Amino acid sequence: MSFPLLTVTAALPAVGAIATAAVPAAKRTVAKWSALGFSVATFVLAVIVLVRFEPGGERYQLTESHAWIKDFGVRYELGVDGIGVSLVALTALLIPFIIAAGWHDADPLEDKNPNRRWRPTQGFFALILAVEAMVVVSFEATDVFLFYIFFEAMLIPMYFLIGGFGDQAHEHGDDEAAKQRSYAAVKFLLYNLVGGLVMLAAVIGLYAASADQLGHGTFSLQEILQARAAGKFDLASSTERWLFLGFFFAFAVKAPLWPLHTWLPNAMGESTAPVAVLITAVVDKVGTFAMLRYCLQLFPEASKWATPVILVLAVISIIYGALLAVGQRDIKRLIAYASISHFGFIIMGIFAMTTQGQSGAALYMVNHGISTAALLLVAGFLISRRGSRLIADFGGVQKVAPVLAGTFLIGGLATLSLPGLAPFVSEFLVLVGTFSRYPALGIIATVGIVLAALYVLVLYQRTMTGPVKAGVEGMKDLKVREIAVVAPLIALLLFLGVYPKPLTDIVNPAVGQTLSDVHKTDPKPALEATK
Amino acid sequence: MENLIGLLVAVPLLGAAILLTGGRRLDRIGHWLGTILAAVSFGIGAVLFFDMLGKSGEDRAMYSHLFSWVPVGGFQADIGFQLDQLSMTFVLLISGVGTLIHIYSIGYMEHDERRRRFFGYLNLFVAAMLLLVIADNYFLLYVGWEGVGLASYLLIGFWQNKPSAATAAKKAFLVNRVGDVGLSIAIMLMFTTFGTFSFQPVLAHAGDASEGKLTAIGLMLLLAACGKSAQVPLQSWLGDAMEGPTPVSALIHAATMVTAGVYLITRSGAIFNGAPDAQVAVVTVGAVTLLFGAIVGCAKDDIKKALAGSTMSQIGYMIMAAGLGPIGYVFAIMHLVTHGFFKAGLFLGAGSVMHGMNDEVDMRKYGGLRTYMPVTFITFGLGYLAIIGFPGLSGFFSKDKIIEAAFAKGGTEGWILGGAALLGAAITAFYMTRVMLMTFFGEKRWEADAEGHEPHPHESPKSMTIPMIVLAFGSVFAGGLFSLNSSFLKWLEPVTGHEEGHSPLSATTVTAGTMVVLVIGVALAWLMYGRRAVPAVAPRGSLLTRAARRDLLQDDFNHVVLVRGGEHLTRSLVYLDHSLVDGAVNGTAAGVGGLSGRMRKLQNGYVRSYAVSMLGGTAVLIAATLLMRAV
Amino acid sequence: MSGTAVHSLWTMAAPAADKIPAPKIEYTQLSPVLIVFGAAVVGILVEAFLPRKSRYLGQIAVSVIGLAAAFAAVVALAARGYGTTKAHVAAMGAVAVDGPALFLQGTILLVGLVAVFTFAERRLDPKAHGRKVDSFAAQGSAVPGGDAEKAAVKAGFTTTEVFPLLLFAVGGMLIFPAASDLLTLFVALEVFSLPLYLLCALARRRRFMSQEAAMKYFLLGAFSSAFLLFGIALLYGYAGTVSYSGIAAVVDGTAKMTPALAATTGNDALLLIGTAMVAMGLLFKVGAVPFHMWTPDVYQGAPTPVTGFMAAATKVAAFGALLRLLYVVLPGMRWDWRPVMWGVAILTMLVGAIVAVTQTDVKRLLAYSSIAHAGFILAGVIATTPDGVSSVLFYLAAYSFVTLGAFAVVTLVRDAGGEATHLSHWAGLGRRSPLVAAVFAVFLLAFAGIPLTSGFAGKFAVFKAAAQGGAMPLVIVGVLSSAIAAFFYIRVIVLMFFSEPKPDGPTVAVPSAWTSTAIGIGVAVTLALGVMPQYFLDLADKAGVFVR
Amino acid sequence: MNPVNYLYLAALLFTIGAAGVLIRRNAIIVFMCVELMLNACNLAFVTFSRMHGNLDGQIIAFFTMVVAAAEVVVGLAIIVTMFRSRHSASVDDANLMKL
Repeated sequence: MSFPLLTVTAALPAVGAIATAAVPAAKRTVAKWSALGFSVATFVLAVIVLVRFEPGGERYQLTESHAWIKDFGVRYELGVDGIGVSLVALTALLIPFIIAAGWHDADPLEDKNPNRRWRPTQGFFALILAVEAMVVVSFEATDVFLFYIFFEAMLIPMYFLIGGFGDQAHEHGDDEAAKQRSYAAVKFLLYNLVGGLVMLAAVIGLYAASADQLGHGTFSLQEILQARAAGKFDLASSTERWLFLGFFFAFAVKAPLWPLHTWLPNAMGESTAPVAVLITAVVDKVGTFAMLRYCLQLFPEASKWATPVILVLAVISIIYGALLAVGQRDIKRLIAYASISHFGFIIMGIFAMTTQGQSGAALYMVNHGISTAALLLVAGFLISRRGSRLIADFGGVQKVAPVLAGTFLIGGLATLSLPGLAPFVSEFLVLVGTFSRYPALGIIATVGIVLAALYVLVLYQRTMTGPVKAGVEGMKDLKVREIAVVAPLIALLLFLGVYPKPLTDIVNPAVGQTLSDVHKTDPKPALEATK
Repeated sequence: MENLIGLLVAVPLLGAAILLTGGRRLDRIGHWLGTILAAVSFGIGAVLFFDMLGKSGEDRAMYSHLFSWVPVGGFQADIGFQLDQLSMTFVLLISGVGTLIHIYSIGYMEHDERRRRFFGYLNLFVAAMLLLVIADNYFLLYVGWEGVGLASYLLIGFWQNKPSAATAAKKAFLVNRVGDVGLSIAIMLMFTTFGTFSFQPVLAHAGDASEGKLTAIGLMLLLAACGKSAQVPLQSWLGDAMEGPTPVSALIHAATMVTAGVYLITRSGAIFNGAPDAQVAVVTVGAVTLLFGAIVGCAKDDIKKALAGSTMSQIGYMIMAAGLGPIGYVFAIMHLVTHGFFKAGLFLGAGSVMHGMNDEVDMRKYGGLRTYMPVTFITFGLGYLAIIGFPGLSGFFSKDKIIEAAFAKGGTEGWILGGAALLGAAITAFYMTRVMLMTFFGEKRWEADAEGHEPHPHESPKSMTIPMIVLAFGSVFAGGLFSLNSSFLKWLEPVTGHEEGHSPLSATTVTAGTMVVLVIGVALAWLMYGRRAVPAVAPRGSLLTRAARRDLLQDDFNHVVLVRGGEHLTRSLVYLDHSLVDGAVNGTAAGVGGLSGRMRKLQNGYVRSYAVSMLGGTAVLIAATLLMRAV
Repeated sequence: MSGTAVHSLWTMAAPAADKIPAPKIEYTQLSPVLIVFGAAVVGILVEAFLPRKSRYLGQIAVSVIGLAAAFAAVVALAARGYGTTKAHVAAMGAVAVDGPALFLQGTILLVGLVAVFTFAERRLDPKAHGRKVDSFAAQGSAVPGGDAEKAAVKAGFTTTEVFPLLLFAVGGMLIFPAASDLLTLFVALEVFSLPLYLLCALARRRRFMSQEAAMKYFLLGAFSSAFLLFGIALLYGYAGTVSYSGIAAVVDGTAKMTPALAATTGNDALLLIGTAMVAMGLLFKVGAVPFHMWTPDVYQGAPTPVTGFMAAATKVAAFGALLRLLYVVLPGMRWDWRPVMWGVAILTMLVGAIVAVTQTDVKRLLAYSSIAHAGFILAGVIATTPDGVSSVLFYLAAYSFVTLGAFAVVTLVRDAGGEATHLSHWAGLGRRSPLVAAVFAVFLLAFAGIPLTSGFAGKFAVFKAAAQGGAMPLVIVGVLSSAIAAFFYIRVIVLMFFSEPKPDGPTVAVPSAWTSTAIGIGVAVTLALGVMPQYFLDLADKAGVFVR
Repeated sequence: MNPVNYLYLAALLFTIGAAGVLIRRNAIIVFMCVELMLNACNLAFVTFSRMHGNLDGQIIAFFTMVVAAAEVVVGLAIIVTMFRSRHSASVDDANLMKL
């Protein structure tokens, strides 16, 4: 048996979570360094995974397979394809930054909580690592049930992160902030739990269907795919559609897709910036990733059947999210709505069912993760300095903190997909991929590009430019730790904008296989002028 | 040689990177570094140019393929360059004028504490603009296209503390984005039509595609050009863009960036040639804009805004020429280059005036400056003569050719276009004379400002006047040089192609007509602003004047329809998101809660009522069981 | 003269009747039950003969040893194959010794054992007159607040009778799911119910509520057992026998026909009404809607350790009996009872979940939650497949430990008036006592069926069985009500972790090793069954076959 | 006499008992009504025993009596304790716990 690299990659942050949680209450700094250390070590492992992964090789690589719950037909099966490995790497990459950015976010207010057993710092970092472990497993799992378990379980640490460690800043004081925070946490959990429970029904249905057709219930993706290839697994179209809807609903809540999106602005608005990054850049990616992996691969016919509706919803998400972003008064909520718009792009790319669309969507997941992380983390630094999230409380920041303003602008430009930065490549691929099959939708979606410029630049203008507002005068520029958090992300955005080929090489074969699963080929150009 | 092409972009880009990340320690040398790197880029351009001259006309194009950029299925985007005569023209213009303006800025921005950053942005702009013109495919061109937009955004809003500057920057970027959407859709259309978006295959096979497709692509390219080149209906940003430092206005918003639309249309000539409907659209946009800009230029008291209107108008000429097809491409580019010289010179002159006048921009507060700043006066004057088309100067040659070509379009269309071009020439003469008179002639009209600082007009330092002088040379001689032996035509023809039109009027007639309208325009201006004293406060003016001062109400339209409408839309959506989308879910939750509250009441604590429910339940159970059997 | 001779002077021998054969009782196979009853009797003797001081420890020793020994006996029986190959009906057809019976007996014994730990807790209540006291009234018969009670408290009386009562209840519960004829079923029901009625009345604090709970439980329980009994009578009338196999044979039409039988079986109403009434008796015990109304009141009023025991063990026993009834006696008429049970299951899931949403008392909340869970289990019961049986067995095992643990935690949160069960008192518990709050959160998450807890594995198992049994709509309703249920579990978590603690809020008492062990076992089982359920699923699978 | 009539009587008694539980307030009487229901069951058992010609029903009747007796012991204990603490045997007075 070969070395269980994937398991170790997922287990290390879990171990880290336990170790961090176990640090005594007084040794907060130890807890922080422990968390950072574990996350960096995880990143190293993820890089090893990335290196060991051979683009163009087997569909699922570095596989591991063990019996787990025989009765439920559940196996402990891991394996990564190009998209999975990219997202594992993204997750492992972002967590150290999230931890470093949140270095002081969970320092307890001594006077407020004299209880010595209360250990928020340890809890905060342990929870982040726990989320990382669960997300990594979700990206690695090739067993539907295994995936589902971690898909659901990650809600719990996320829930505590949102509800337990929100921004203290609120216009109506701490009590109101606490109330809003717990509302946001509950909303997050309920939305996702309901989605997950609907999916549970479909998971059970899948078991029943596979038991019916194969003689034994199974959740193994590979086994199902092989059985289908051999003609042994063929769902009735109504069954397939119901199951598809069950799965898709959960992923659409997580992603989130309009009109299931309203939890995201609350969750991101009330949580601290690093946690907001964790939500939108990491956890939500599980939703879109799962659409690509599970919806399309398990239910190809139903996916095609649902495509028109999903595409329309995606386009609505794009424009609706962008319009609402324009109308926000709160920096983080604005970014949240922008994310909704971006998730619309990702979903549109997935369901356009073209090479460009899906590769673009896969790239988009990675790029959006990095760009939103950059923007949100800087926004977090900004917010923590002023103690307010309201756009109206800022103005003229670039005068007093030019580096902060500059990094914020770059994050914003990445968000509006400026060419030369990574998100541009993916956004254009998604658009062109959609356009080549559904020209009208592709054109409508371009409105989102204009609106993206609007919300980003309005945000920048109102916060950073103009005369220096009261309350902003003494603002300090970014500290070394903060620059160290943001600079690598920006560098990565630039690098992937100019040279995304390493990523496309990894992603393309996986996309090709998915498309052949759904029996779709790219539309041919009207005339072949290339050669 | 080909390997040098990439350096054109790389050198200024490096400069931008160093200057923007280098921090304060580069403050003292930053401006020199930026200028040198721009000059290096120009040097490389020059080397390549002479190399190119050594080859025959058809073989002059050079290609350089760096690496595969975005390879996804049929979508193969590469980082590759194509340097042919058209690109070369732009390279020299951009890096040349760019270098001059770098030099000028050293003096102009001397007292600005953020000068290093300014040079960083300038370098960034030069890099992006060069990338735009040497890209070998539309997708890479798009990068340069948005890159110059970004640089423009940063530079317009350079004085970010001024809310008006920040707003103007944002507006410029947004309006440009609308145009950019056109470019991206055009690229997508090319991809679905040709399977590629590289210049060579697309342009070579343009003839094979259906006219409908070509028209669509052409219209989308036109949309892009409208945004970047401030053509109606996307022209509104250019006037506001004058909030930026004047060198920026000279480089970006006069000489180079705003002409990118002309480049795009000329570059895509093969597409437009196959799409007559799109060409009609192009010439219409061009003709409308050349009049629109000219009218706006007449009404502005802000010297830079008057020049901005003029820029718009002049680019209208170029766009119109480009829309004429092979009869116009070369002249569009020729006018573009000469315009680059004289308009840059005019802006630098305006900047020089402002520099001496405590940054006052209102021409009504100038007057009689010719004695205070003679160099500025002379260089500005030469630029003025060039733009109005004074015989022998640059503008004369290039503009005249365009008017001729417009008539040569033939038919009613030709008459309309030619007429518009002539009318435009008259208005140009009028408003430029107005600027000249109000600024340099008449009595001094400046006063102390509210804080009692009276401006002390003075000539600008050498670093500023030398670029102005150089540009003045260009304004004077470029046109003649290009027309000599039709050298410019021969230079560009292998790339753009050329046809002689069939003008209903002879060249002499056109030239004579042009002279007539020129004289009328100048005379009218002299009557209004030379003979009479210019009031320090603008008179109310006619309806048209007032409309022209407000950019012919286009901004008001935008404000009411787009801004207000958009605000209402977003506000109502925010409300709906909360009340409807969120409300539906919260409502369900509240519904469950209400149901729960009501069902809870059944649990009333009386054991007998519990017994009743048990008995009733049993009865139902029995009945249901019996019923099941009966069914 | 011998005695016989004298005797024969005034008597004469009757004609020799047929010899009544001595009943054949398989004592070893019934040993779990016998051990427990034996221990209970010993407990009574302890109560009678040991001095007051040593009773407490004596009772604990007897209970723990008795229950452990019984559990060992169950394990031994299972190891010897009585759960699978050697399964049969013992004691002249009265008691089944088979997989489900042994599995459930094992579960009940473990639950009982853990419950003994919580009964034994004496550190939570403040000392009264220098003596440690437990959760039970000093003297059950004394008037609350009266002089007699004060005197009893002062004298240090404790109601150590609770231990034998618990043992008797456990004994009855052991027989209940194994009962193989209706009479045994009825007797077992009463045997475990009567001690529970008494236990309910014995709370140390809030005695009015405790007595009220006992009264309600008793009256309604007696009422329902009357229905059960009448149902038994009707079934007896239909089949002429009360043995499960006998009735099943009649229902299936395989029994030997007698004229009397022909007369009664002609009347299906007897069978159907009888079935409905017996089912009602069992549904009352599991707390299914509309027979659930006793649950919240009794759970709230009873002493919390008793509530925990009752909620866990009663449910196990009652579902065991229900399973046996439906799978052994009535499979022949499943087309009649399945739709009806569908209705009950749907109603139970929804009502339990919905009404719980607005509860303000943690014990009542858990009561309604138990109702919703009864609905989920019913979904598995309805599957009528081997998977259905094993999934229900697994669910019951998983659920009972979560419940025990949760109620054990409830005993820890106290203020001056005893346990602080009002939810508003739980605000900020996570700040004051992160560990207790975290443990309770684990139990709540298990109730909510979050993956990696036993609740999820159990829920998945029953829903899977239901789906395979063709009850997909039930699964969907189940999923919906899980979503509603999740809402109120989360509400409690929010309250504990995200609300500011009240300044005069309750304190978390530090328990002795007894309760700690009980809670620890609860957490361990919850997580073990969540992460590594396969062993237990195997066990439930193997145990999933009834004997008839 | 047709044994079925006894069954009717049993059903009638059972119904009277059930109605009594629902109608009467005094806990003792409620309890007596439950006992009446149990007796109705006994009657049914004996009748069926007779109809089927086996003794099972009669034996069950004895068991029922024993169980009912045990129930009385426990039930009266509870009711009497209740009465002592509240000075009321009305079941309606006991509704501290509701909703």
